[in-house]
Amino acid sequence: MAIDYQPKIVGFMCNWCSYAGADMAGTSRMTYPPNIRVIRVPCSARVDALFIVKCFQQGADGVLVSGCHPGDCHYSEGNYHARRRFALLRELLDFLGIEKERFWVEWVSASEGKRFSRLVSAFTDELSRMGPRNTWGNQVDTTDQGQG
Amino acid sequence: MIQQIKDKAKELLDSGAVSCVIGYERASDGLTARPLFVYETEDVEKLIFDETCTHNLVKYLLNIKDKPTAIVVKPCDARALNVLLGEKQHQREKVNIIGEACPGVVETSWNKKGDDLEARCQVCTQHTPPIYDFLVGEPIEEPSPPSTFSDVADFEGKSAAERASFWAEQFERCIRCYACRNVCPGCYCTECQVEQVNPEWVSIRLTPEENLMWHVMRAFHLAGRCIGCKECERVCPVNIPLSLLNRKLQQEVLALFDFQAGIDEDTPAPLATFKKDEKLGIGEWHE
Amino acid sequence: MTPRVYAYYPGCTLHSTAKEYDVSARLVCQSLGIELRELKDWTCCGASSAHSTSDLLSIALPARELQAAEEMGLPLAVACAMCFSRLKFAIHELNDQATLGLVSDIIGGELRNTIEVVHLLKVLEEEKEDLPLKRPLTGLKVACYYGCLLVRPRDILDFDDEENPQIMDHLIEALGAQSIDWGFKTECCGASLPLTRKDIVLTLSHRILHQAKQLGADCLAVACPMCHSNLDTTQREIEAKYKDGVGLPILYFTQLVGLAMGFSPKQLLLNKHLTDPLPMLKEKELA
Amino acid sequence: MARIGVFICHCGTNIAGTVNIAEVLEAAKQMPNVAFVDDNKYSCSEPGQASIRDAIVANRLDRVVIGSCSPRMHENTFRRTVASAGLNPYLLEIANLREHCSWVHGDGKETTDKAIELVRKAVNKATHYEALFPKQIGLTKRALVIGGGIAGIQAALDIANSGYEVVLVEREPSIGGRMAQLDKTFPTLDCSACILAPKMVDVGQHPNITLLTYSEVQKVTGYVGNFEVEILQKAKKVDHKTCTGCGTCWQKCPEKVPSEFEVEMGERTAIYIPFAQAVPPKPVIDVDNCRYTKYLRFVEEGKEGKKPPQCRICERLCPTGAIDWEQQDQVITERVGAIVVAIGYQTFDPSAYGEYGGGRYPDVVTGLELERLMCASGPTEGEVVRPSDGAHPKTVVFASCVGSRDDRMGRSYCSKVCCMYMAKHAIMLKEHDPEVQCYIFYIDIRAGGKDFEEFARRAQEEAGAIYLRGRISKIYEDGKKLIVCGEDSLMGRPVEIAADLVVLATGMVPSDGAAELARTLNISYDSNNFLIEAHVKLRPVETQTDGIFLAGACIGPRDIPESVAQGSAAAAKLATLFSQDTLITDPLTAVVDAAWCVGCFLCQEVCPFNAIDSLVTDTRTVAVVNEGLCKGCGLCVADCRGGAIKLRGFSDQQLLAEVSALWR
Repeated sequence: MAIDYQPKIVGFMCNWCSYAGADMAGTSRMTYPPNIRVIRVPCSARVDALFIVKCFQQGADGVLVSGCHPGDCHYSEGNYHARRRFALLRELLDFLGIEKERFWVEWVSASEGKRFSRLVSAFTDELSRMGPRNTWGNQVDTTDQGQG
Repeated sequence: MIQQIKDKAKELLDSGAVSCVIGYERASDGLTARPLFVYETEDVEKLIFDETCTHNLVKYLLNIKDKPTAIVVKPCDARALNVLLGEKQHQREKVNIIGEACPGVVETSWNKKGDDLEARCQVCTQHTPPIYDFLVGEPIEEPSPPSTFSDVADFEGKSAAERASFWAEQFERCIRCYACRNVCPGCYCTECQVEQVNPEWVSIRLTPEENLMWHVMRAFHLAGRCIGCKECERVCPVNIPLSLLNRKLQQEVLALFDFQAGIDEDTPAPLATFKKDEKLGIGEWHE
Repeated sequence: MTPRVYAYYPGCTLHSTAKEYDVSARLVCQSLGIELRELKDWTCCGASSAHSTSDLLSIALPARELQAAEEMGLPLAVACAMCFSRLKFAIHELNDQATLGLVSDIIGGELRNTIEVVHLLKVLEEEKEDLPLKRPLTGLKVACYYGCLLVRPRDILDFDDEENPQIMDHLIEALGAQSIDWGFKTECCGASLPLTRKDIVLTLSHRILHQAKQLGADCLAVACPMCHSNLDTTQREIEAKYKDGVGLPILYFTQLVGLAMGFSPKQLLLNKHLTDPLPMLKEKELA
Repeated sequence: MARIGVFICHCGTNIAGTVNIAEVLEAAKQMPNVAFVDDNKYSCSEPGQASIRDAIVANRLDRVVIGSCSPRMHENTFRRTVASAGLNPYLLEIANLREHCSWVHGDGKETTDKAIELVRKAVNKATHYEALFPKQIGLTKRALVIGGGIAGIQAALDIANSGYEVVLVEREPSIGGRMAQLDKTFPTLDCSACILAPKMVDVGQHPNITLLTYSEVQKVTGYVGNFEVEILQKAKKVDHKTCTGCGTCWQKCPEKVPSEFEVEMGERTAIYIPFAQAVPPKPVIDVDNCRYTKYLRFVEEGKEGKKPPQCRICERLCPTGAIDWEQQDQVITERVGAIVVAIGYQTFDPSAYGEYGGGRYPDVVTGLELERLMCASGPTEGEVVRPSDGAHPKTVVFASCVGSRDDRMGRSYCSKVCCMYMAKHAIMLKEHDPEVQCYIFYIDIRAGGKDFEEFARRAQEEAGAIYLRGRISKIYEDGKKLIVCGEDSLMGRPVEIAADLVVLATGMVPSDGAAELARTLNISYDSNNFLIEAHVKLRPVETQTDGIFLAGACIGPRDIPESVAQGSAAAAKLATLFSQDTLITDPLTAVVDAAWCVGCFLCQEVCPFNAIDSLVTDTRTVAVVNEGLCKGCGLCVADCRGGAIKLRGFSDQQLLAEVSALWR
């Protein structure tokens, strides 16, 4: 595989814990690879399973969903529901040829800037090691959803 | 046995308890079965039930929600009905369920009737409907459950790359006729997400990836709801092994949440509930 | 209804210093129609020494007994509290697959760790409703003394409350005797120290005997040979050392059951105790 | 076709240091729908905001994207900026170029590339933004306070004094709570009843306070500003309007039962007030024990055998004929705008401690029982005696951390007050009888509080209490004595003390029914059933549910001053809420498209806030969102198979737009 292969990562971060954790990583200047693009959502439970598939379909090599630690959900129960949803989706994706290692669901609290940066680094390393993901036949030409 | 159905249907129609009885009649090939809607008592005689009655009639019930209706169901169909009752799609009191104790149905196609039981019946562990108002035939002794997910296990034997290319090939063929959806008792949205343009989840481009998007959507929307009637696969004009996706999820739902769809109408669906202390292999990364 | 057949592990003491425990136990069980089949080729359970020298040894020794019981396919009944404790610990440790493998290699042959170990006290307590009493122990005040080994640690031995156990009390009450409520049921008697630190044994045993005497007990009921020897054999020294007349007969619960069921003191080897119970029993017209 | 303005902030060198702003601007120009791009040294500065404001007006921009610091930092600032230009504030999107990019990645091409992507992502999302308008909902300026202990009393008084009506619900026949049971309070040794009683009387007489004793909250519906509460008023069988509280009835009632207030160390009658200073000072009839109600039940159930006597003495003696046998339980419905939960605590039941006798020894008492024994109005009129034989104890041993800091009991937390009340007891016992010698087994002496350490010292130096560091291993009876065995871990040797009385310093546990009430209110509680505050440090008296506040020991172990402070704090929070005439709801909520809803009500099942109602249309029953309750988490949105629910500000379309903007 090419040395300069850079995995593409989408991150869905809940506004109250994980997005804040990412901010914390920033304020404490904890560097991590620039491969991740963070999409801000109110709660990990907001993330429809299909978003994940869409990301892969759009060419992502890995997707990271992150929310508050179990029990700390700002909406009290969201991450519990997310956990079930994504446990199933992970299996389904793997079944479709997207290895489990490409779809991480991890909890990061608002104070865990360090954890966030280490997590993203670890994920990026893992994906670099794995190389480009299996595609389902031809890559789609991605039209711009922006034309609303 | 058939007489039992006829008598019951007659009784229900005459008494005015129901306005329609949904059942099976002999198809015009004289060999297979097709759905029958009985409104008039004289049509009762057309009713049949045998190993050719493969269709899941529950789907039709969705079109006659308001009027009291009787329906002939096999155990698997009854499970679908349970799911729909749980999802408030029917009022129990408006549905009169004629349950069939069912030893299994055989492979059929136009003018053809196989000798072997359909694959789903070979692994079936429920031969008496979990719900009914009137049971036709004697309750059938349940056989000890065989390992029902060998097909899934076999497929998981393949490498990820093989799995991906397998589905790529399959979905290459998909023409998005949506027969799989239209036949599925679990699919009843007023406007299916796949056809929504705003947002456009799936483009109409017939690429394997877009098709896959659709099939994942279908499978996942049925997660914890699919009762494994395999109608989707039966009706697929290009023979995509669709139920494999459903069965994978069925297996996981059973393994992770110890849940089977349609066993009763009260147990909350696995994605509608949770356990605080379950781990599910999620959130286990440590530095 | 408790099982009527058990594999039986007497352990070393019941073949020597605690013969009366063994004899009375067998007598009582036999006449209740409970069959005790002694393990073939049994060895020491490791007692108080093995676990202080080698963890593995302390598991392997009792594992042999468990294996023997597995071969007989019977639950294993034990009379000695020490053996009971060691066996329970072994079972606990063997729940770890690695340990199980290791130990089976050491003792040779298959070991599945499927055996349930029960103490005779529990076996008889479950019979308490229908004991054929010929000579109810009316008027006899018994201090039930459980010792440590039977109850601690609770989560492994899973026998009875470690602070205020009740099983023996219930059994004794069922015999028509009165069990006194006291706080020393599970106090240490000095355990294996009589040879090395006699002073400690005297102190601890004295406290126990003193309390029992204070509360007007006529005798102590025990379920552990070691407790028995500590409490029975030290009484003269204690009385000398503390100028405190604590003399109390120390009887095995099996002997009391036997007595109530009408066996003679001779049959129950009541004469084997250093503190002779007969005068007290005669006075109570129980012998 | 949208006209989007993109503004990139240098944030001094914080962003510009590693991100090539010029390149980002160039790229932004090429992005779809972008009509204007500009940069600022500091966008959040007044001039920065002004230039954005002017640009919006000058270029007729209808969407704004700002590449700057985290939206968690300045989203509200920039929303105001946008609004000041006459644009709807929700037409703003922020690209997080600082925390998520310039600060965490080195100086290099990939950092600038990422910045560009983040901007494109924002632009794409903004394209799908629509104007949102906050809703105004009315609010009922009445408060409900649950629990009439000191915290609830304080809250009720403060709210009432700030001019709002309060409904105070207490499940016992009188307010006062635990504090009323205490003899003295540490560290000042004030008489507890003496400082509490006046407040109780104020509550009873306050024109703004409706006091509902002998009542429990049953059901709560609605949302902040508009709660509807069902309160079960248990039958008192006494008409409190006509009753004068003269006391004849409870003096003459022949039926004696153990008094809950006296921790069953004293008796009360079947018609009773729990204690002398009770508020209201009017009795209730305990129908489980009253002879006449027993008789009525007996007849009703048509039992065989001897009938209980038809006593009715209270009825005959009552000068105002206030006894009302017809009175039944009734449900009262109150509309309130906010709720204060102050349901307090109860003491740990030590019977689980077998080594302390598990409740078998009469002379092993709890701290609360000792309070009653020491109290002049208690069952012994303040004479400290042994429950077993009435003798005066000379040697008293205390066991600390009973049901606290003990994982065996599933209680790992510190109950906070025990160390101090043991010191108090030691001092008081010495005052009662100079011959008393106290021994206190402790793990640590936790005296963190004003004058607390001094007080604990006083117990040792003046009252001569002997502190032994270690746990008690066993207590047993030896004749009239209780032998206490323990370890003095500082001396490193076992100790035995022959005591006359042993006092177990039992810890604080949540009141019975705390979890049930929490579920009724839909607020969260921890594994110990203590209620959980919105933020343990910054929002200590609020909950995650708007309009519901907490105070006192129901949150966790608290002493009296803390509980009072929290009562006032909750009242202040509530008054702040009531100072508005209408409530502005965040428009970022879920909304159901009835046309697409199939009415499966999965959303209703999963919603943590009961925010989904059902709406019966001409043909179908569909889901509808109660925007007062919806917190905008989006759980239902993701679970809706039909895509019928949309989350404003985070719609499927908007998020998909973000995804599809990546890696172009």
